Amino acid sequence: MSHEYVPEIATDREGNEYEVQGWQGDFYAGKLGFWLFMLTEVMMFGAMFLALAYYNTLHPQDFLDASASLNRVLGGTNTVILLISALTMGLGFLKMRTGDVKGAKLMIWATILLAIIFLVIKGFEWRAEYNHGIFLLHDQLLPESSLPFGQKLFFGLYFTMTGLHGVHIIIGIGLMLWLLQRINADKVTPEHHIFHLNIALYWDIVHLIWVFVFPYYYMIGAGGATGGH
Amino acid sequence: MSKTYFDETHCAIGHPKSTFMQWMLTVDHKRIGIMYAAVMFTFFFVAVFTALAMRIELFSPGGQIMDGDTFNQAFTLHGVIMIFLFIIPGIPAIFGNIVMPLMIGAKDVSFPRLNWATFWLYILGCIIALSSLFIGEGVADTGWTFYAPYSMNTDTNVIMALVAAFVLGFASILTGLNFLVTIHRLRAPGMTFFKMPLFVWGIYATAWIQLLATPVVGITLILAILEKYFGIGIFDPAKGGDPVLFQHLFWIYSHPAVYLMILPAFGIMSEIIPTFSRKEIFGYRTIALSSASIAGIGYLVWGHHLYTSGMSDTAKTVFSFLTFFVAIPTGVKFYDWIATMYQGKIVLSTPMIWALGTIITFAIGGITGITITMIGLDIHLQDTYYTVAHFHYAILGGVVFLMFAGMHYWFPLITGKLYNETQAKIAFYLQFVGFNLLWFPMFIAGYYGMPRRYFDYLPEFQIYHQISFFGAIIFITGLIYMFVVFYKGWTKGEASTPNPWNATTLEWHLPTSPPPLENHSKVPYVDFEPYEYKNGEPVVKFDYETMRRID
Amino acid sequence: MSNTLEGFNAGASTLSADVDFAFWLHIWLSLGLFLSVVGPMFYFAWKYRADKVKNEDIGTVTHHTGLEITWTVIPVIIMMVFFYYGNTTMQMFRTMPAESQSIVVNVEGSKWKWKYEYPANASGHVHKIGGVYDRDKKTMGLAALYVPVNTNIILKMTAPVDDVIHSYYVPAFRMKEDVVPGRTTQQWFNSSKVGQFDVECAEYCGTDHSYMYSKIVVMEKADYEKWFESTSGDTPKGDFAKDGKSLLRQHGCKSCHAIDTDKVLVGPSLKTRRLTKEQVLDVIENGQDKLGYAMGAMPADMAKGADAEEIATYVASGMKGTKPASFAACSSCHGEDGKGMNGMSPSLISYDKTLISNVFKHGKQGLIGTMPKYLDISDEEVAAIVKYLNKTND
Amino acid sequence: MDTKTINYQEERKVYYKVLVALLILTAITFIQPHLFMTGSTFLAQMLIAVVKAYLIVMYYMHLKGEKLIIPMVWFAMSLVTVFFIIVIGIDVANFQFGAESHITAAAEHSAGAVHTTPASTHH
Ligand code: HEA
Ligand code: HEA
Ligand code: HEC
Ligand code: CUA
Ligand SMILES: [Cu+2]
Repeated sequence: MSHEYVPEIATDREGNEYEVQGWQGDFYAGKLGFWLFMLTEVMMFGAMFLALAYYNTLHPQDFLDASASLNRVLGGTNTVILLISALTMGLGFLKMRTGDVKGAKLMIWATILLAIIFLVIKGFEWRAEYNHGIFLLHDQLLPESSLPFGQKLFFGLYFTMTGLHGVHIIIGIGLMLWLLQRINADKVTPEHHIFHLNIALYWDIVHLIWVFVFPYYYMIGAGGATGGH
Repeated sequence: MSKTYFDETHCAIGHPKSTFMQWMLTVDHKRIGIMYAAVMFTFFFVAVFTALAMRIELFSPGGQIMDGDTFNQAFTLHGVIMIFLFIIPGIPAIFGNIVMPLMIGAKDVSFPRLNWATFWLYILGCIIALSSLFIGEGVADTGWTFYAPYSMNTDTNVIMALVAAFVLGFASILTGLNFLVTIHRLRAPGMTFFKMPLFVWGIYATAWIQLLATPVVGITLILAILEKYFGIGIFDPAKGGDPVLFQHLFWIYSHPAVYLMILPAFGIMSEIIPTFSRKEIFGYRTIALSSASIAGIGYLVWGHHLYTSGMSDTAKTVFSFLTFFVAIPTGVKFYDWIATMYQGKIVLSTPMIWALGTIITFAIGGITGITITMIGLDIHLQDTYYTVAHFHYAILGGVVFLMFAGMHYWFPLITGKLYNETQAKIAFYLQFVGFNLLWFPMFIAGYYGMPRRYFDYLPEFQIYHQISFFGAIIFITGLIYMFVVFYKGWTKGEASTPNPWNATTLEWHLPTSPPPLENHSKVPYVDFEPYEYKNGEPVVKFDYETMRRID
Repeated sequence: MSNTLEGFNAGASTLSADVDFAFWLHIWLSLGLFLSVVGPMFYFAWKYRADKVKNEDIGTVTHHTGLEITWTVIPVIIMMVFFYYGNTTMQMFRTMPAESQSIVVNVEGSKWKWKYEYPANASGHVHKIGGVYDRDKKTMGLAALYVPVNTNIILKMTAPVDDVIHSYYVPAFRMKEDVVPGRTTQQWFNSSKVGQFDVECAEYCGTDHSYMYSKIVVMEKADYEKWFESTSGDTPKGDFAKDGKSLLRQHGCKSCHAIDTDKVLVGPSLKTRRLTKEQVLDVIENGQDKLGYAMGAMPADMAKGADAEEIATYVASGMKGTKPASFAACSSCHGEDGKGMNGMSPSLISYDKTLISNVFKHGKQGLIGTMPKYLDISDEEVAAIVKYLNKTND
Repeated sequence: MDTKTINYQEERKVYYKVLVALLILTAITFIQPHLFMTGSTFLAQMLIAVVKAYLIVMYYMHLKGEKLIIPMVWFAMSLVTVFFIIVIGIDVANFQFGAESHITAAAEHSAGAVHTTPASTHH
């Protein structure tokens, strides 16, 4: 397909000329489109938070109890890791725009590394919970267990939402690898960096989701709430 | 004659030689639109067939041609295909693709390759939906609403249907996204928002619904799948889950979805009425803004599907109150259309009689919607045939009828041919009469307490079902005849000029009919209102070579 | 006992008349709105048809603020009237009477049957009844919800947690509420009429959704009391006679004969011709083809046995008792049978003697019109009117 | 975004400043339950999250100054908010017949918790 942008001119009755926006190489359209896409992510996670708040309203105390039993140290570490990865991502993009392609690549690698660490920590956390008998289709979360409804729902949603967030992280890693490949192929350059911008935006929204997931799951029960189960 | 978009195309990958591959890989918005039409219309007939089977089954009490379980699968298949495969993507995917870029003077949509990928995502969704027919226990039997916990308990292939709906939802999101960006970025110079044709307004409002409501149902379906496989508990009462939450999440999308269907259809109406009244539309701004406010209010009224679900009474009151306010902008539109006809010169061509017929049928559909949003009445009428008749009047008598109006209206533009007017009108009258015969008796049956999704019924209701059956036969005869007329028109019809209706909007100012590959030979400058008529003639005229105004 | 839609009629419960009133009010107002759109449409399409309008005469109006405000404000007002009626009827349904003044029955809906559990009676016995609709015999048998007339009944409804959603729908009472696993929902009614009423499941629940029927049997208070205090598991037996009107519908007579009007459908209106019971029975059983109706003949064997008897009595009585002369004044507003004229005026069916004489004394200010006072009406006349109203109350 | 006019040092400074702010906010997240608003940890936590989100969206995602996109984001946000108000504030808050319902039954270990009145949430 060859669609180089041929600048077009529209002419009105008086002969005044107006530049026409073509769809080819429309940087702003790329950005706008990606923002709109991110709004759909907002709605998706919004709906899940809605479900969470729904049961929270029905079982406030159970939610506090369940929250208190999560591992805040690991959760907090992961928060900081994502924070830093957002920085590396941002700096990478900044470097790309200023022409430092090599630095940009380095930053992307750093981000990938941080993402992997995040996943590993998450894995440890899930494993510990599994050992406590808390896991989907397992022990405490089965219908016949005596864990209160509120806690069952809390953990059910906890695995769902952190799981889906994890899926986003994995997709993000894939996208970053693809980005590196495109940079190497000279398809993404300091002059033509919309792809890089959008992946940076994607990574930020992944981070953004965690900014809400973290306090809702790990912190609400951190106060004087009586211990877990 | 110069080349049209049938002769050449751009492709997503490479430059294939064979015509077939050129169609498969095309990124041209007009070709993609036509492919959507072809596919949708095929599925459409599958759904019509299941509908007919249901009507035969309901001809008299007791089993006729199928058993209860098959009937349950039949209405699910009918509902799922009609809603997810046909009517939700319908008008945006077909006419939004074909004419919207033409109307704003663009060469294509903002992301043509995404458009192509979206089409194939849609096909993928269709394949998944249909393959559920043959895999495992057969197609889902949950109804198109997939209510938990039934959808969690049944043995049929619900997962496939859910995945299909999710994929189709994604296709819908991407279409909306593409159109939003297109409308924001690619309008011809000079065309402000209030100089856009009203169909574009309809598509714009719709695109916002596609973008912001669809993800909610997407995630709901994902949650349902996770519930079924991993027992996360949120819809399972045994683990404390609340089935009513599912209904909330489902209708948060599915109510806006009904406006997603009707808004572009209203857009078609707003194109046809001024064109065949040879007169500028009455209240352009109110019509444009009412589309936006219907979309906006439409987000806040989903609860009127939950009046008897056990939702709190306060919420019922709030939802009922809000729902009435959708009727106001809709009513304003209707009055504006009628006022457009005042002192016009009304040409009763086929698109126009379809549009006027729809004013009657949709008004009935809308007004009976008002009946069931009065809570006390809905307590009686919810899940009866009154509701079923309401939404068939709204969907079939509103959206599908207007889609047909659009098909007649843009037929010369798309194919470059004319159909036979007399025959097309006969097809209209058959369908109009058949339709009313088919659905009006159902209001009465519903009022007397005929519940929906009933495979067998009490003998009192027989008479209504029988009238309905004959209506269905007449309707489907007219439907098939209409397609025959189209087919004959396309293959043997007279060639059409670029502007056979004397219309004003930009899609009729093309050098050839059908349009060439990259649309207008040059992008026009738009310093005029969309529907300017003077003494029955379009005011704005272009030199089709340079696209400069010559009036 | 076949299962059929017994008496879809106002007056069966205290709330249904209000629902019908709201419905018809809505229909009439909406008809006005509908005509305000469709009327001008036809008129303009005819008046300004292409061959009658010269190009120069085409109008150019594109705005008219006054008009636009009118067609926004008037519908808003009408919508608020609808909201008011919709909401108040809902409030009546949803405002549960005090449990101390009602009978509370637990209802369980499961695939695909309804079960009822009563509170313990004086001797500590708990009635548990209900069961499956017999598809072959087309009967509910005796498994029904038995309740006394003129009493508040609260239904506390639920479904087992591993079941699905159902919905308890009683068309004759205009009421319905979903039965949700894991939740308890409630609804209530108070029937003013002895008889049987169908219960349908109105939320799709799988294979036998369309056979998930039940029945509500409304009995005299004394009969109910007697059964309730008994300790046997038996359900009450008795004659809950079906009325002629529903039988007419059930046997398909109404598809050929008008009953309330003089219209000729396929056959003659049953209202105009007065035949004796025997004559009607004869026609029903043997058919008839002597009056020369073009559309066909009256088929034989339309109904048999007790049903045929009942129909014959009903038809022979002209579908109602004799109308007291004094009712003529009422019928101009409330209709021939006092059921109200489609929302123009309320149905009088559920009114008893005290209520009616009270209204005669004071008159009444309604939403649409005014009920005048009738001071010189005698007690006997009132009694006759009430009797007549109750006769038509079927 | 015009490539020519960017000032690398300036922009990098912004990134670091925001990072520091976010780290501080994260730290506050941890000490908040012991320090302030202990009566409504939930509310405090969400407020902090909103501030963090604001920083990320405005600076990391460069939303600042986007005339067209900001209203779109607002629109989506307010929709989500409205869904919350309606579903949580109006429906669940008035949950009907909770006392009799199975799904709101109090399990033994969490006895004492008030299950049907949301007013007592989060402390
Ligand atoms: C295209 C689709 C479409 C459209 C446009 C509508 C439009 C409306 N619908 Fe409908 N509806 C459906 C499709 C649609 N609906 C479907 C598919 C279902 C069932 C789903 C299922 O359960 O399977 C449903 C169900 C449904 C219910 C739930 C019924 C139940 O299950 O109990 C309700 C209740 O309030 C409702 C109300 C309305 C209202 C108030 C409108 C309003 O928008 C109507 C506004 C229009 C008018 C009012 C007419 C035009 C105006 C005039 C003529 C002017 C003058 C009139 C007035 C001012 C009143 N609809
Ligand atoms: C788009 C929506 C749509 C359309 C057009 C129809 C059309 C028809 N429907 Fe459908 N129906 C639904 C959506 C629709 N239905 C839904 C959502 C349900 C609820 C399901 C559930 O309970 O879960 C339902 C339920 C439903 C029932 C109730 C089942 C029950 O509750 O027991 C019945 C019963 O007869 C029925 C019959 C029919 C009939 C006879 C038609 C006929 O009018 C069919 C004839 C078809 C047409 C006239 C369409 C013509 C259009 C084209 C040919 C398109 C051309 C295409 C292109 C150009 C691309 N439908
Ligand atoms: C198929 C249509 C049809 C149905 C169903 C039907 N009828 Fe008729 N009925 C007729 C016709 C036609 C006539 C006139 C016969 C004649 O020409 O004598 C008639 C005549 C009658 C008459 C005699 C009227 C007279 O003035 O002599 C009675 C009584 C009657 N029907 C009662 C019933 C009842 C009761 C039922 C239901 C159990 C019923 N009909 C069902 C078509 C029908
Ligand atoms: Cu039970 Cu339908
Ligand atoms: Cu709706």
